Amino acid sequence: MSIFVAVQSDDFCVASEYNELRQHASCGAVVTFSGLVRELSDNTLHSMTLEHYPGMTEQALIAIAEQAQQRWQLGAVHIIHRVGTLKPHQQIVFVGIASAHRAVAFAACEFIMDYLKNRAPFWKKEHTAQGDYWVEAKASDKQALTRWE
Amino acid sequence: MSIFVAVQSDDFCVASEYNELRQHASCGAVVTFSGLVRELSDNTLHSMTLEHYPGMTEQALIAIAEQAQQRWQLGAVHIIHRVGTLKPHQQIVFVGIASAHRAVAFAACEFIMDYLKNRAPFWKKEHTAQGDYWVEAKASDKQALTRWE
Amino acid sequence: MIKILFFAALRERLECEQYLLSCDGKILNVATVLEQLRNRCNNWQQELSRTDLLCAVNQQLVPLTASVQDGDELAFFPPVTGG
Amino acid sequence: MIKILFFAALRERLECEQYLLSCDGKILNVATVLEQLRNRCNNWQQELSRTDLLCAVNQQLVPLTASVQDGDELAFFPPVTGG
Repeated sequence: MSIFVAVQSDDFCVASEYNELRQHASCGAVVTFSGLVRELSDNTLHSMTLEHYPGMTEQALIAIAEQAQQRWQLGAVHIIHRVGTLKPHQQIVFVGIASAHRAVAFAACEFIMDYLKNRAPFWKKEHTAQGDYWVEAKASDKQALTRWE
Repeated sequence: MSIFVAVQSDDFCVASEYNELRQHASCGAVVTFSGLVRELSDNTLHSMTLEHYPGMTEQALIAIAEQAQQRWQLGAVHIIHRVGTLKPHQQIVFVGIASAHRAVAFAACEFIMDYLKNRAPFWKKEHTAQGDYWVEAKASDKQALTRWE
Repeated sequence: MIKILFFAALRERLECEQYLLSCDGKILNVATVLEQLRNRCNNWQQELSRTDLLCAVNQQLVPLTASVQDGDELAFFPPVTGG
Repeated sequence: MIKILFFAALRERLECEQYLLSCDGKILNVATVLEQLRNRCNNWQQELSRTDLLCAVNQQLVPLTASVQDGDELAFFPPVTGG
């Protein structure tokens, strides 16, 4: 089982991550999640800035990957989260899982995203035509954790 | 909402599929699943041959994608399934979903794989050092459907 | 004529890929067709009595209670194992 | 000394990124530290009374019942919104 975690301002390449994940011995399934900056419904998002808690973010992501590893038999877990200023359609976050069977890969990938959304110290500020706003945490993200408890 | 389905002997490129999926307007989430040929536990798998029912396979995959589209608000669904002879570690199947939110993308991707495993007319024959064997359907794949009913 | 197709392990065990059945313009039940095929020989009897047999009419999965008629494509196959 | 960090909207509203608190070698409760910080001014009182405030000691999420001591890094921040 291997864990790879990165917090970076640079963009990431899903193709390279996928190519590494699929190398894992006895890997029959690879599931990837990519989160992108969405336009606002009124189309006025210029960009967003991702602030984080340096040091704690990496530890939090590793802890989440380890929790997933304790629950399921996984071949590899990759988590990449960007920080800094991003424009609409740019990539924010990547989670990739390699495992023998698909059910486990889906579960682990979704588990990691649900925990990342609630436990990893990142904050988004939207820069819009109307001004700058900190994104509010969503009740649905908190709710998503309950199924894993 | 766009649906792309292919049944082909050629390999597919996850990077190209991902790059198309992420273009979809209002797409905040892309989930991909890739299924690979696994080694057998005794390491004697030379290759496997995927037989299918030409014509019906494409229709079955489109029908499954449309079912997913009826259940959830999706931006794009890509399904690619290979046929012919494949070696260990080669890619067999790809399912990619673009949607506004992650929960929907995960659900639709897993739903499509569960239905594909039970409804799409593909059959695997393993070529091993001990001889050729048709793969038996797994009870766990049939069981996986029940949660969607 | 009804065109009957067999796939995968079933095709190999029956040693038959395609079988043409005359139905004299009648609408038949898939179960009735299956019974006729079973009567061809002991091997067919055995292979076509498997309870996990799947059936498609005109490339759509259907239960054995479905009907078929002239010009239809009927297919029998084992549980699918793709993905 | 305890190093106290504030992040995101909280940092902006408090107009403070880092705050050093002397604890005279004592082991303190996070809730006690928070109470001390609240007493600095009305604005801090309000911002640090939010029920959704999260807290980390040495970069691990902890409840307000956790303890802190000399050399610890204590952080307060709003609910996270990454991913």
